Amino acid sequence: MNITHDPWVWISGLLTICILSFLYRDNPFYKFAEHLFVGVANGYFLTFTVHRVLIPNLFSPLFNEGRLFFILPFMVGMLYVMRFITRVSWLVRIPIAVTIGYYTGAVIPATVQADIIRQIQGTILTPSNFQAWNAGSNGILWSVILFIGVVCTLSYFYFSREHKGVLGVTSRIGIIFIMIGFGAAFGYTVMARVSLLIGRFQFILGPWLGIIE
Amino acid sequence: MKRRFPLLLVFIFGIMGIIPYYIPHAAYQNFDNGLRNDFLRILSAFAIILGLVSLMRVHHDKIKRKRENWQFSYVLIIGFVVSGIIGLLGGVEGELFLPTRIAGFQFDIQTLYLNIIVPLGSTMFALLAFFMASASYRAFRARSLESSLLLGAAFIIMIGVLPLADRISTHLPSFAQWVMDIPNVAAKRGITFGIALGGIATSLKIILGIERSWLGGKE
Amino acid sequence: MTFVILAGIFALAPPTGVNAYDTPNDGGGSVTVEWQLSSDDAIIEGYEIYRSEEGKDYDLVGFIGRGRTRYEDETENDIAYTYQVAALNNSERFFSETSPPVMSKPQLFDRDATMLLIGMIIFCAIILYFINQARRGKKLFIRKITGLDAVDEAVGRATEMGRPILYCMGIGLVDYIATIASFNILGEIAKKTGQYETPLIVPTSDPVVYTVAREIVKESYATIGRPDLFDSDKVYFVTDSQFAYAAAIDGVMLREKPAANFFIGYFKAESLIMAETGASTGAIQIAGTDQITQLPFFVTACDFTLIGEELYAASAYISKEPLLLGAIKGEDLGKIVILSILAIASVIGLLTRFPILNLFR
Amino acid sequence: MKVIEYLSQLDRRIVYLVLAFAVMLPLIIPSVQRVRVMTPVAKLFNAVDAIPDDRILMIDFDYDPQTLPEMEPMGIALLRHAFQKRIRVAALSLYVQPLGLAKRALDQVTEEFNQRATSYADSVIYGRDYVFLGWQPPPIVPLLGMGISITSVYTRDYYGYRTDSLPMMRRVRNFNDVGILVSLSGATAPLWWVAYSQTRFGVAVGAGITAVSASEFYQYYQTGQFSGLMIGMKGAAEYEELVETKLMLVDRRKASEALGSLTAAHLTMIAFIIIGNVGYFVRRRSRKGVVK
Repeated sequence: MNITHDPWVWISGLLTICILSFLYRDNPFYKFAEHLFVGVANGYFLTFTVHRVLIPNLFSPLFNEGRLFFILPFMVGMLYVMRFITRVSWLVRIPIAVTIGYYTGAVIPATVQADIIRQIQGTILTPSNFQAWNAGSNGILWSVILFIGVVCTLSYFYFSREHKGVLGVTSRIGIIFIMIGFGAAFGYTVMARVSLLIGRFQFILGPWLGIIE
Repeated sequence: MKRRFPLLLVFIFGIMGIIPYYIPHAAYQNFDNGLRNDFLRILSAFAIILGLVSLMRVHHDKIKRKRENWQFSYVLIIGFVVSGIIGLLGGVEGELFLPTRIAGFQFDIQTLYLNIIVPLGSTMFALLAFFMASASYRAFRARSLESSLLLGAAFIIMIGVLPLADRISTHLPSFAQWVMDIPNVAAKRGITFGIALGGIATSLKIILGIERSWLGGKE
Repeated sequence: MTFVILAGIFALAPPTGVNAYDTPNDGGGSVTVEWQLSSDDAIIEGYEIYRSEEGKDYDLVGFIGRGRTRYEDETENDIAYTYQVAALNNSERFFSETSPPVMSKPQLFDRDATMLLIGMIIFCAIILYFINQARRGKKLFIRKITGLDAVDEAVGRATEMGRPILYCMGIGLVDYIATIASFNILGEIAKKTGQYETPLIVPTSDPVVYTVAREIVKESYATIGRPDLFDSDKVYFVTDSQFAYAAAIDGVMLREKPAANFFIGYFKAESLIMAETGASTGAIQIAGTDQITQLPFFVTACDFTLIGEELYAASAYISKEPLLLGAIKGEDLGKIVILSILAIASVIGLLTRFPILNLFR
Repeated sequence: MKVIEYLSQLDRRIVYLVLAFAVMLPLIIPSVQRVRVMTPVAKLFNAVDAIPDDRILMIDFDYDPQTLPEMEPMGIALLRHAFQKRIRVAALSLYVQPLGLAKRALDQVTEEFNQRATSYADSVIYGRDYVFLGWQPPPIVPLLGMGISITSVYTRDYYGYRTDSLPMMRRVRNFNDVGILVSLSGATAPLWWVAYSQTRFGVAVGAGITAVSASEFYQYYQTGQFSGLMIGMKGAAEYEELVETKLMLVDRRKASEALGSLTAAHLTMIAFIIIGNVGYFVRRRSRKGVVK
């Protein structure tokens, strides 16, 4: 049990306990730790934004290399500051429009390709998809179950007709697939949350208290 | 003017976001790359700086008005200012002029990161294991066919993932893998189609100026 | 070339069938060189690529390991190049014949992206058609979402027991789709609770969301002719910290003992903390979110859950707002198009030799 | 009946203590856990292993302290695999918070290799064997920009050097020079690499993800959009197993060490759910009994 003498490890340990104290109930130690986290995390954010984004990609091209083109992005960027001047605060919409516009445009083809076209490709009943499971003849059965599952799940989220008759049956099957999917997500989420706790105990028992090496 | 010009901009840049997928010509690709690297990047950096400024204003305001928990806003602002100075004047690697080591005690930005941000961030989420345990015990009930199916599939995965599963039966891990590969993919793919179509609808409404909530404000 | 003949005694086989062509669907400036492996591929180090510019002599432009049959060479556009590929074995080279001359050119349209363009046009057209229908006031039918019956039942039960209702909108910001959908449902519940004077508690985790929620509750009470019911300390901003907000909601559940809890909006990991305490107080719980990772917990801890799109459909059904209805109808038709593509492509894929999957590359 | 009554009314803090012990004991008394490697991890390992020598492995370190215990072992196992096979590595992040952890993983593994190295040739040199490109916002800049020119996106690397001055970057221009990009993320970053970079430039993408979002990623693995998948601490342990058995590289395996605790914790969770449900059904039947 050789407890560490490194002051920083002690600071980490005490901050860990401050957060764990929330288990008892919300208390000043937890609030202190949480606000410190937001403060230091944003200090870190500011450091890299200035040193690795603004200086190398705006200030040095503009001021050291004298490339006057960069006055344009500099000016449009400064429009964000107008938000604090009520009379011209609408100017902040210009940089926002440019950012939202380009991103919203780039999302559409990306979504159509990755979330629709390729997903359709993975569901089509065809011999090469059967072999893709490399489970021999079972591959046909797996592909058919997958096909039915996708069709029924889609029918569950169909809102233009009452869920009666055929649509009633398919949406009943659909909800079964959805629940199995949620169960799988639930099982894996338990694993994820528990792993985080194991990681914290590996720190407390290891580097801090020296119980395990 | 205050609304029409931004809506025109969002339309133009929306189209400019779509085109590069279809025009591989080097001239246009370099223009598109330049637009992102020299324009969007700098706007994003400014937005980050402004976001930090307004966060500090919110907490400064909270202190002035003595709202609930205002004392902890001091912790936040001091934490931000001290780590900001150490980072800006000390440099990413402690290479700038501000000394970041006094008699063996180092406090450059990376040390602050490893010993303040890491323990706080990871413990915050380690709490969830405890909440998961008490929720499993007090709230997760097989109250209907649906939730029973859900809990059943969860058990298969939770056991199938463990090395222990091999000892129970060699088929258990592959059955857990099967549950992930077939029924889970079918369900999540069906849901993804819906979300993808919803995403396209939202994007179109923004680009064509039908959805204007991002403009904010009345006039 | 002379030393190749001297080494004829144990000469290795050069690569064969060398071909060079402008790399398709690119911005120009690139030629693809292809060849068949040399029959001694296993023992050579790799292949050297030689290029001659308009008849001048050859110089080395690239090297690639053995077993590889393709190399993309960086070139200037509109200059004629010819290529030779040499098998390299500890500083001995065995040259192939020269390839036909080739020039690299940029292409204006990427043919690989044709299906992507068609797909994008189809789905955008469908959605725009319905949004226009909705904006022109055409009547659009959506079925009643089963979740909304559960809402009525929960409000009724709370009224019977004379206990308040808790409405929690999660930690989303005002422009999140799930938060916007939750505003519509809040308005509907406020109208219902107003009729029976059942108290409605709405703690929020964002100042802007708070201001909008307050207006909605005030407006709902006004539309049912009971503006006096609005009580400003029932709709309030708590904190924007994720876990502190969940702890505060737990406090409300344990102190006020609401008969029905609603968790409708944007939720992350904190959903677990609130759903658990709510379940332990025995209240009816109804949840609704589009955050897939949180849905499993809501399904097992709550009596009814609106899953993903059902939340959007419920808010459209209630608000009858044309744009929401238009989008949902458009997405429904989009689903039918996807289903029919799946059916037709599967029929082709099963019954014919046509490589249907290449269409969806 | 008394036992079930008592068992189903335990106070929340007792539940916390039971879980805490279930996790701590296997850490203090470690037991060797045999790890069986499943296909998604094997495919990722083979995809990284097959990177030709004229291409590099690009690692997107996008996990932050919140998912550190699941993801850091993945990053370390990947780096050990690459350096052992002399595959050159370019590291980057789409967000700023993961930077400190990416640096920690890179420093740890280069230290491990340089301690064992006997000459300049087989040690791991910055600029020659790996580069750390750092972070550039917004994510769409690296996602699409690296298809045209990596050095135009990352003009300066994490340490502030000009990237076009680094020896390794002279022969690495864009995604065509990347064998596979493995994105280690606690959120949706891998999906962006598939939706934007793979759609536009066809780069091969692998993913290491937190188990929370595992179920949403399998559909992209089934279509082959992901060349391989590591899921949570178990996926990390599987990759560690392959690095040890396939590359004969024996080092500390943090994820595998935790499997004992993972087993104990999962069994505890299942017990809680069962006890909770038994208590629920017993109470419900007794309440019905009273009504009748």
